[in-house]
Formats: sequence, structure tokens, C-alpha cells
Amino acid sequence: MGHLIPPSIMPFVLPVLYAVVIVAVLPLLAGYIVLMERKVMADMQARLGPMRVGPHGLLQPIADAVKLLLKEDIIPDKADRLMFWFAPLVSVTMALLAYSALAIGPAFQIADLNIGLLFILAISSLGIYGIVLGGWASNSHYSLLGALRSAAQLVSYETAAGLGLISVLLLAGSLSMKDIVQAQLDQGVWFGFSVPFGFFIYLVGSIAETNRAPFDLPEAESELVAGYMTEYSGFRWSLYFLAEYANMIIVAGIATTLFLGGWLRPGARYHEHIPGTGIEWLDALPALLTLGVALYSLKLAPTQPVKIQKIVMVLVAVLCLGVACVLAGALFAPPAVMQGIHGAFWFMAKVFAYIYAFLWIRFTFPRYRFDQLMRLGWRFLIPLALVNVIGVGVAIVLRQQFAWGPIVSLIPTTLATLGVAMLLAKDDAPVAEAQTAAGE
Amino acid sequence: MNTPYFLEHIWLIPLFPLLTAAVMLFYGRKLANNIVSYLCAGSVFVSFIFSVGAFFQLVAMPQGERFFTKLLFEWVPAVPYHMFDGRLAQFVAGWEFQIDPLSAVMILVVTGVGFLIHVYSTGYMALEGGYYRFFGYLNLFMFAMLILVLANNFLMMFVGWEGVGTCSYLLIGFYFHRKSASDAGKKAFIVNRVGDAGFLLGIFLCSAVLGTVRFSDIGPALHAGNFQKGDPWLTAIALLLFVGAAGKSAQIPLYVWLPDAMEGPTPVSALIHAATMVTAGVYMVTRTNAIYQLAPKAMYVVALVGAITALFAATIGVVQNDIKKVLAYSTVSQLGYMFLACGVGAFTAGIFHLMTHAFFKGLLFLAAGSVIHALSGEQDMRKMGALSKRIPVTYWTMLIATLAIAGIFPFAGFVSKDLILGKAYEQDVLLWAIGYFTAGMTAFYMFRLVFMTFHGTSRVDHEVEHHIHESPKAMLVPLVILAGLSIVGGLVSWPEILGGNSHFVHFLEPVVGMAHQSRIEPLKGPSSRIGEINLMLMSEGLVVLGILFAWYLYIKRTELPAKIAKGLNGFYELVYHKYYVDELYDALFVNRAKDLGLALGWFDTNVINGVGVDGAGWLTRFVSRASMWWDTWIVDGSVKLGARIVWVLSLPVRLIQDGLVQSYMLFIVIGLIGFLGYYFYLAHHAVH
Amino acid sequence: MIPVDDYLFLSLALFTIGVIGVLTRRNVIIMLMSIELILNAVNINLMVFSRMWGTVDGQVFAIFIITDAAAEAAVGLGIILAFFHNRETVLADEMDIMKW
Amino acid sequence: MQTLNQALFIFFAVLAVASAILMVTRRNIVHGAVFLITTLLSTAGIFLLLQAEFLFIVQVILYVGGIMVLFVFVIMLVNLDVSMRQVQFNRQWFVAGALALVLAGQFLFAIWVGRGALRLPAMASEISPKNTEAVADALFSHYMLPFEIASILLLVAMIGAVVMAKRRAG
Repeated sequence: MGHLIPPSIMPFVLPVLYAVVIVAVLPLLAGYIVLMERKVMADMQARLGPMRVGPHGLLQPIADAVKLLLKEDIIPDKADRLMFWFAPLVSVTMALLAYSALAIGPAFQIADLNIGLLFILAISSLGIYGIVLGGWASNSHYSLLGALRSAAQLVSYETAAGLGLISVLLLAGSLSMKDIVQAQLDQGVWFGFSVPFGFFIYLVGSIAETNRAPFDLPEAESELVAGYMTEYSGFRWSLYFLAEYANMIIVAGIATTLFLGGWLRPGARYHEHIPGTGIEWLDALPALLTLGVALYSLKLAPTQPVKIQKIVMVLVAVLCLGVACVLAGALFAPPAVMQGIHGAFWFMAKVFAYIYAFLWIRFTFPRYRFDQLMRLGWRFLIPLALVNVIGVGVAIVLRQQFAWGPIVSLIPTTLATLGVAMLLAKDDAPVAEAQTAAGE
Repeated sequence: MNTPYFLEHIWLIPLFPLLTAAVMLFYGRKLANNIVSYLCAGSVFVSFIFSVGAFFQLVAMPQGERFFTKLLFEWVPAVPYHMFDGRLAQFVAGWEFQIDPLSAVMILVVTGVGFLIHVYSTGYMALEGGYYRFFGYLNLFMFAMLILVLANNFLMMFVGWEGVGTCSYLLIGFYFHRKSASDAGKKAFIVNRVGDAGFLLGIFLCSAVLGTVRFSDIGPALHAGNFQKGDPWLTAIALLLFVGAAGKSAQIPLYVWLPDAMEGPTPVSALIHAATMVTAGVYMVTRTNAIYQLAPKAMYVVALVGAITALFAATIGVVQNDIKKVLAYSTVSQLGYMFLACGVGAFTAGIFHLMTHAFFKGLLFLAAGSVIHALSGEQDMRKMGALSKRIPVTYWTMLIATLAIAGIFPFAGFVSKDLILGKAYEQDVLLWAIGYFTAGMTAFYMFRLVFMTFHGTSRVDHEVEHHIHESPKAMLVPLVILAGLSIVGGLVSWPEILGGNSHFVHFLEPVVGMAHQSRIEPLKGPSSRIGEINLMLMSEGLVVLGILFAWYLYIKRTELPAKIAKGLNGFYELVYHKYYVDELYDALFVNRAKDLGLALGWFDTNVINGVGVDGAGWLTRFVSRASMWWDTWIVDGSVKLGARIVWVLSLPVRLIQDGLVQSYMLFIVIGLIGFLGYYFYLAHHAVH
Repeated sequence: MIPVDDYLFLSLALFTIGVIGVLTRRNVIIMLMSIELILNAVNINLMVFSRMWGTVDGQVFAIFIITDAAAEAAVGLGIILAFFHNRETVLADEMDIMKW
Repeated sequence: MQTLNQALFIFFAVLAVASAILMVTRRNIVHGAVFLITTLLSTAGIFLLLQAEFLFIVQVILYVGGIMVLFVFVIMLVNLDVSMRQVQFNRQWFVAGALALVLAGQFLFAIWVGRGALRLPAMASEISPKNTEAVADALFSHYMLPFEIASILLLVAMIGAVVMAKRRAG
């Protein structure tokens, strides 16, 4: 391959390849997250969810996509046509651009920027223009109110979430995604466990930043029809939709990288080998898991009601089997390849766990009122995040000056932050009640 | 020396009722009725125990030294002032509790009878609203009354005096939703104010003349001041104090409130308006007997007023039909007896009658309450009759009390009444005659009451007839106990002539004689004993006559009373309407006070408001108008002139200062261009 | 290698456009945005000279300028909002009295 | 590499200047704001060309992601259709424009006089692989006091903004 491509372009080839893969795969992934969401919701509400298209509705996303793309494209008469056209593009572009710095595994990264994290934050913070301009360009009150709410919400929660991330940056001492993961390996603990409050604040902040329940006020259907997307339909609407789910994956990726150890395997420092081979016990886990899923699908296949569904189910089983083969085969590949493939597996597993938490929260909590949302952001999360950051600073001093362990040094910080959290919650309760009483 | 416990803690006796009163009045609303009962009656019972303890510890002291004071704290610190005779004196008053035989007897009566009436009330008031309020007031009354009798000086006594007055007002108006009740409360309060004014003046005069308000210092002060018998100052003090006593104890002319006070609940009538509070006047006169003994004219006034009141009230009592009104006038009458006793110098007899009266009159009221209770609130005797079989316990106890008040041998009333009459006979036959006649009337109207209520034919309404029932145990037990006391009460001072030893009189003598040992009345010699026996027999005869008369009129010939009333039409009407005294007072005082109010109102409206306030307002408006003109044209004008001048001078500057930010920025740019040009110019020269 | 002059020309162009915007536009918000443009032009200069001398002092000053811009935007927009609530206008030449 | 840089510079510079001109001349304020954002992003790209990565990020996060959001927010709150139909330039526009051009001419003269005197050091990318750390070092050591003063300025501005925007009673 080396002799086919001029050497000056060589360093750009792999990143471009990755970029193409991401752009191609992401819509599909988003569609399947939607399916996952509907299925999880159905499960939590004791229903079945989509069952018709494909076995267990597995082909539903594709049907949805086809429907969206075939819909008539409507631009409102009084809309600002340029902006109306431009806004969804901004959203989706910024969402996709952020992937360029995300490290899916030790090998899968478009660009290892030394300001990687800041880059992702910067790019994803530009996504707001898609929402705001789209809401404004629609020339509709619902859209404009949704856009304004979105702007206020994003600005407020970006601060809190950013402060939550800073606690990790202090511990890792780097902005590069790779270095942050490496730091977690070196310190022997995922930062989500050593700074649980940073993780908590980022979790809440990231839900708010992706406009998901219980913070989905910009698109609260009971108040604003569909918020900033009210006037959008068809393909443009699906762009917004794609951007939203791409953003979910982004924040999940950031959280995974910063708090959940990125592509690290659980027990990354445990190196017991299977006797007689160079393979570690824990490395065999992914292959066995996917194999189990494949077998389960195969077992389900005969019970499907329609023939086509049986076939698709078998295909799913075959797909899983293939993945299992790849994962198993990687065990015998050179370490770099092995780590790349398994890292990607673990990374995606964590990302989906985080997204599952999103869904869980969405179907558990009722929607906030706007003033409650603002109070939570400014009066609870930001002070808490500040205390947490200061505490982490103290912990680092303790570690450097008194040689405390990486986990022990953070325990006082966590306790102090917990105390402040309780204080803030207690302090806020009467105010909240008074305001509710005055407001209603 | 080890001070006896109960004497040392004498101040606790009023404190217990105060505590429960506070609890009742602040938190009582939330308490269950039985808790209220236990707390209130319990606290009075504890006070009674302490009183008994104090009494016995006092008795245990030697005869002449039965006196003890306990200073709780200084109230009015020593204030120097000049007395009337120019001597310098210190005005001192403390919360100082005093116990001597007199106050010992009083606290026993107050707490003992008070406890029984509390117990009675738990039954009587069980179904009334404001249960806690009633007991709160009642306990507050107990506190005030105990303060009154335990006080060591006039000031503290006045506190109790006013306290009982307040509680009396509150309790008379207990059914405040009834206009008659609240009116009666106000009447009692206002009439008492007249008496209290006299009492207060008496206190002032006492402190100015004698230089002290402490009771135990009055005797030495009298001695030191070398006052003679009949000293006009002392007479004035005594008369003023008697005005107070007359107000509190319902003597002519201030008796009018007491009959109306029957609007209150019956236990209140029993406790406050029969047994304790109304006797405060008698107690006070006795307490200050040292002054009275040096003022014979005042004593005569007291005796006369007492005797006339006794007769006067008795005549009214004869024709009343309301069972409680009869008892009320009877009370006024008996109080008259007590004052008669005091007036003739038989203070001990007065106090003794006070005690026995507390027993039997308390019993009468309670029994009357029991009757009323049985008849579902009926008070008119014309609608009673033939109840003796239906409510036997009430009947028998009431009969005992009636016998006692009538003075039948050997009930309590016999002893005390005859003691008074005997003393009066020694002093003045006229007074004795009035008292003697009154005793007969008392027997008559009391038996009239009994006969109308319990005997003859039933005149009870049909509605009520079905509900007649004997009262609950809580009411009957106090009746029985008081009945017992009414029977044996006289024994504590059984006359020597009948083989007794007059214990009670001797016990009290130190108090009465404390002022001037030398002036103690000598004990009656054997020569007067024959007379005493004769007097007793005479009065017994009259009493029996009165009873028979009542029997004849109200059992035998029931149609006769109406005929007699018709025959004596004018007089009957006069008496039936209580001699029109209330109407007289209305015409003389109440309406005149209203006229005065109207006149003052007119004065306020037309003179103070019209001329004063409105005139001042007009003047102010006028001045402010002038000031406004000055401000507008002179002050403002000069300021405006200055502003105008500045405005004219600033015209050229304002052309540049147009308030537009962009034109200012333009000037910045112009300045920048200028600076840069100058810079280039300099650089050009530097190069060349 | 791009000469420093090119950056300076760029900076000058942006600066001039900003100055014209501030001086001529009636809308206060556009004026504020023009000021941001001027600050941005300054930042380019600072960055170029920082790069030229190989130190980071210029970048530090640029950070201070951005801080300043943030403060200015916050307060300026707050004033504009308050003014708009009172007067229903955002035109600079209608803001010609000191007090209302 | 060199040509790439050159091309990128020209691209960013043209984009920045064109957007700036459009920003100043547009009637619609929202469009103006969007063009200003474009200018700012182009400038951020130029920062990147000058190897100031941290400033690039600061420019994007703070300027574009923060300040301009605030602008857009306020524009949407105060946007009036009437303002679109009003005269966009004030009475002094001609004088002001002329004077601004004079000023620009003076600066141009200054740069032109000194042209070619200043040069960027060749290939400085080696010296700042850790641009963020370098800026942080300078900021927290030498420029500590100004940094603190700047934070106080921000605090004051925040309070001021809250006070200004707070709705007054009556």
C-alpha cells in the first residue's frame, strides 16, 4: 500500500479513513440508539415496543430513516430561508466535527490533539448556533422560545459540566484524550471513582447539554410543541435528530474517556495469564460475551413468527458470531492490534452503558420547570463544582507534598463536597418552596 | 432556730392556684376536661394541705407569739416622705406574707371551702363550654384571695383586693354572650370601683397619718403617735376604709351589685359572692381593728350601716321569687350582721360568723345549684315544689344549712349569731333590736325558700318534670361535708355559758387586742350570763315563730301570700322592686354620668376639635400658602434665574456635547488622526 | 513563510471595518459587535508579535483582552436590555439624554 | 506544507474581511451576528496558523461559544421588525467613514514604511508543543496580578450585568 500513495499524504490517509467511517456509521448508530431507547422505554413501561419491522423491531431504524428522507421538505413562508437552511447544517457539522478528537481506542483516533478535550468542548459548544439560529429562522414563537431556552440552558450547564471536567484535568495533568486514559491506568483507578462528584456534575450537565429529559425544556412538547424544531420536517428535521444523538454519543464518549477509563479493560492492571499462552484471562471476556449473545439470538430465531424475521435473527447471530471471532482472533494478533480492537470494544460498551443511564434517567424523572432548571444549575451544581475543583487541588497538594495515595488523597475532597452538597440542598429547599408558592 | 416548714413556705399557698391558673389560661384550650379538673382542684387541695400545716404549726407556737412573716422580695424600696405631722417616714412595701390567727382562719376557710367548691364545680360545670376558662378564673381568684388574706401590708392587700374584683367581674360575666350577665359583671366592677376609691384614699391617708402601710406596724405607730381615742384623722381613715369594705362586702349604699352578680355560675356565687370575696371587707375591718378601736364614731357608723343593711336586705329577701336572689339578699343581710359585730367591737364574733356563714351559705348556694341543676336551669321558686323526695340528699343538706342560718340550736349559725346579738345588746339596744328582728325575718324567708322549693305541691313544668335527677357525686360530696361543718362548726367556739370554752374567740383575741393590750374588753362576768341565756332563748323563740309563720303561709294556707301582697299593695310593690334603689341610682348617678359624657363630647367636638384642631389646621394652611408663594417666586425664582444664566452661557458647549455617543467617538478618531499626524511629522523631522 | 506585514494588513482591514461600523451604524448591538471586531484585530496583532518574538506574553494579553470583551459584552448587553425595556429602542442616536 | 499554510491564510483572511464587511453592512442583525461569528472563527483559524492553539480554543469557546451566544440571545430578545425598516446609518456616516479611511491610510502608511522589516522565525513549531502549558506558566507566574485583577473585573461585570438586567419594580 505504501508505494501506491505519495509519502507526503501518507499521514493523512488513516485519519481520513476513520472520518469517512464515522460519518457513514454514525447515522446508523443514531438510528439504533433510537431503537434502543424505544425498547428500553417499552421495557420500563412493561410493553414490547417496536416488534413489526424485523425481529424485535430490529429493522425499525431503517424504516424510519426511509420515511424521513421521503417526506416533503417544507420551508415556512415567513421564515428566513438562508438561516433555515443553514442552521441544521451547523448542528450536524459541529456534532460530527467533535468526533475528530475522540479516541475510541488506542489506535482509533482521527487526530491526537494536545488540546483534545478543549477542542471537543469548543466544537460541541458551537452546536448551540444550530439550535438558536434554527429557532430564530423559523419565525415562530414556539421555535424562538425553544431556542432561547436552549441557549440559556446550554450556557448555564456548560459552565457546570466544564468545571466537573476540570477536576479530572487536574488529576490527569493533560488535555490529550490519550494521556488522560493513560493517567487513569497509571493511577490505577478510573477518575469516576476517585472524583465521584465531578462525574455526577458532568452527568447532570451532559444531560442538560444534550437537551434530554428531565432537562428537555427547549423541546418540551407540552409547552412548546417541539421547541426549536417545530417548523422543521423531513430531512432537515432528521439532521437535527442526528445531531442530538451524535451529541449524546459525544458526551458519553467524553464521560467514558474522562471518568470511566476510556478503552481500558476493567482490571487493567491485573495481568494473570492463561497458563501456557500469552493471553490474559480477562481478555477472553469480550469474545465470550459476544459469543453468548450470538447463541442467544440463534436460540430465539426459530421462535420468530415470520420467516423473514427468522432470517434476520439468524443474520444477527452471524453478525455477533463474526464480532466474537474478530475479538477472539485479536487475542492472537500482535499486541497493538489486539489492544486496538479490544479497546474499541470496551469503549463502546462503556459508551452504551452511559447512554443506557441517560435513557434510564429520562424515563424515571419528571421534567423540570424552567426556573427550577436554572436554580439547579446556578445555585447547586456550579457552587458544588467549584468546591469540588478546589478540593481536587487540595488533594493534589496532599499527594505531592505528603505522598498520599491517589485514592486516599481524594477521600477528604469527596466528603467535603458531599457536605457542601447537603448544605446547598438544605439551603435551597425553603427558597424553592417559597418561589413555587409565590409563582403558582 | 429551725423555722417550721409550712410557715417558711407560706408563700407557696397562693402560688399553686396561680400556676394552674396560668396553665389554664395559656394552654387550657388544649387540655381535656378531666385533666383540667385534676389540675385545678388538685392545686387548691395542695394549698389546703399547706394551710392546714401552717395552721397547726402556728397553733404549736406559744399563745402570745403566734405571728410570722415571710418577706419574699422588696417591692417598693424605702422612699422617704413627710407625714402630716411633719415627721419623716419611709414608705416601704414588700411582698411579705403574714400569718397570724386571723389569716390562718381565713386561709383555712378560703382553701377549704374553695376546694369543696372546686370539686362541686367539676360536676356542675361538666357540660358547660369554656370549662378550662372557668377553672382558670376560679384559680386566679383563689390566688388573689389568698394574697389578700396573707398580705402584710395595705399595698399587697390592695393587689389581692383588685385581683378578686377582677376575677369576680370575669366570672359574673362568664356567660358573656348573655347581655344580662355582662351587664351584671360591669355593674359589679363599677360599683366596686367606688368602694376601691375609698379604700385607696384610706390607704393614702393611713400612710400619711401613721407613716406605714404594714399591718404589724400600725399598732406601734398608733402608740408612737400618741393618738387619742376619737382622733379625727383616725376616724377619717376608718370611714374611708369602711367605704372600701362596704363596696366589696355589699353594704348600703353599695350593695346593689351583689344580687345582680347571681348571673354568674352558681359555684361562683357560692365561692365568691357568699363564702369568701364578699367577706373581704369584714376581714379588712378586722385586720385594721386597731384603728377602729380608736375611732368610736366610725365604729358606730359601721355597726349602724351593718344593722340597717341586715334588715333592709332581709325585707327584700322575703319577697323575692328567684332562689338565688333570695340567697343573695340573705348574704347581704348576713354580711350586715358581720359588720354589726365589728361595729360593736366584737371583731372575733364577726370573724366567727364569717366562718360559719362561709359553711352554711356556701352550702345553701351549692344546694340551690343542685336544685337548679336538677330542674334543668329553673331558678324561679314559683315553679318548684315537692322536691324533697326527688332529690333527698340536696333536700337534707339544704335543710341543715337553713337551720344553721336561721340560728336553731345547736347549729353553727346559732352560736355565731348569738355571739353577735349578745355583744350588740351590751353596746346598744337599738342595734340589738334590729338584729333580733332580722334574725326572725331570716328564719322566715329561709324557710319560705325551703317550703316553696321542697314541700307543698309540685309546680314544676312538665317538660322539666321528667328530667329531675339527683346531682352527681362530685356535687353531693361537698354538700355533705359542708352540711357536717354547718352542724359542728359552732363547737369550736361553744359559749362558756353552755359549758364550752370559746376556743375560737380566744384564739383570735391576740389579733384583736394586739394594738392596745390595755383596751381589751374584759371578759363577761357571771352577772351577764343570765342575760345571755335569756337573749338566746328570746332569739330562739323568734326564730321558731318565723318558721311557723312560713309554714303557715306556704304549706298550710298557700293562697294567703298573694292576698297579703294585695292587701299591702303599695308596700309590696316597693319591696318587690327592691325599694327602687337601682332606679334611684340610675337617676342619680348613671344618667348624670351619661349627661356628663354627652357634655364632654360636645365640648370635644365643638371647642377642642372645632376651635383648637381645625383652627390650628386652618392656620397651618394659611401659613403654608404664604410659604408656598415665597418658595415659588422668590426661592425657586432665584434658582431658576441662575439656571437660566448657565443655560445661556452653555449654548456653545452644548453644540458639541450633543449626547450622541457616536459623535464623541468621532472626536476620538479625529484626535487619533491628529496624534498620528503629529507623530509622523516628528518622525519625518527626526529622519531628516 | 507568510510575512508579518500580511497579518498586519489583515488586522488593519478588520480594524478599519470595525471603526466604520462603530461610527456609522445606528444600532447599538451592531456597534458593540464592531467593537468586538476591533478587539479581534488587536488580538491578531498580538498573536503575530508573540509568534515573532517566540514568547507567550502576547497570547496572555490576548486572553486579557478576551476577558475584557466578555465583561464588556455582559455589561453592555445588560444595559441595552434595560434600555430596551424602558424605551423600546436600540438606536444609538435616540439615546441622547443622560437620564430618563 | 508551506503552500498549504499560504492557502489557508488567504482563505481565512478573505473570509474574515468579507464577513466583517457583511457584518457591518447587513440590515438584519442576526445575519450580522452570524457574519461576525464567521469572522471570529476565521480569526481563530489564523491563531492556529500562528501556533497559538490555546488561544484558538479560547477564541472558539469564549468568543464564539460564550460572548456571541450572549449577543444572539440579546438580539433575539430585542429584535424589532421596525428596526429592519429604519435607516441603518446615522447622519454623520459620510464624515465618519471618510475620517476612518484617513485613519486607516495613516496606519497603512506606517506599515508600508516599515514593510519587510519584521519576519517570523522559521518553523517555530518545535518551540511550542506545549502551548497551553506555556501560557499557563506565564499567566500564573509573571502575570499573576493582572490575572487576579481580570477575575475581579469579571466579577464586577457579572454583578453589573445582573443589576442592569434585573427587572425593576414599576
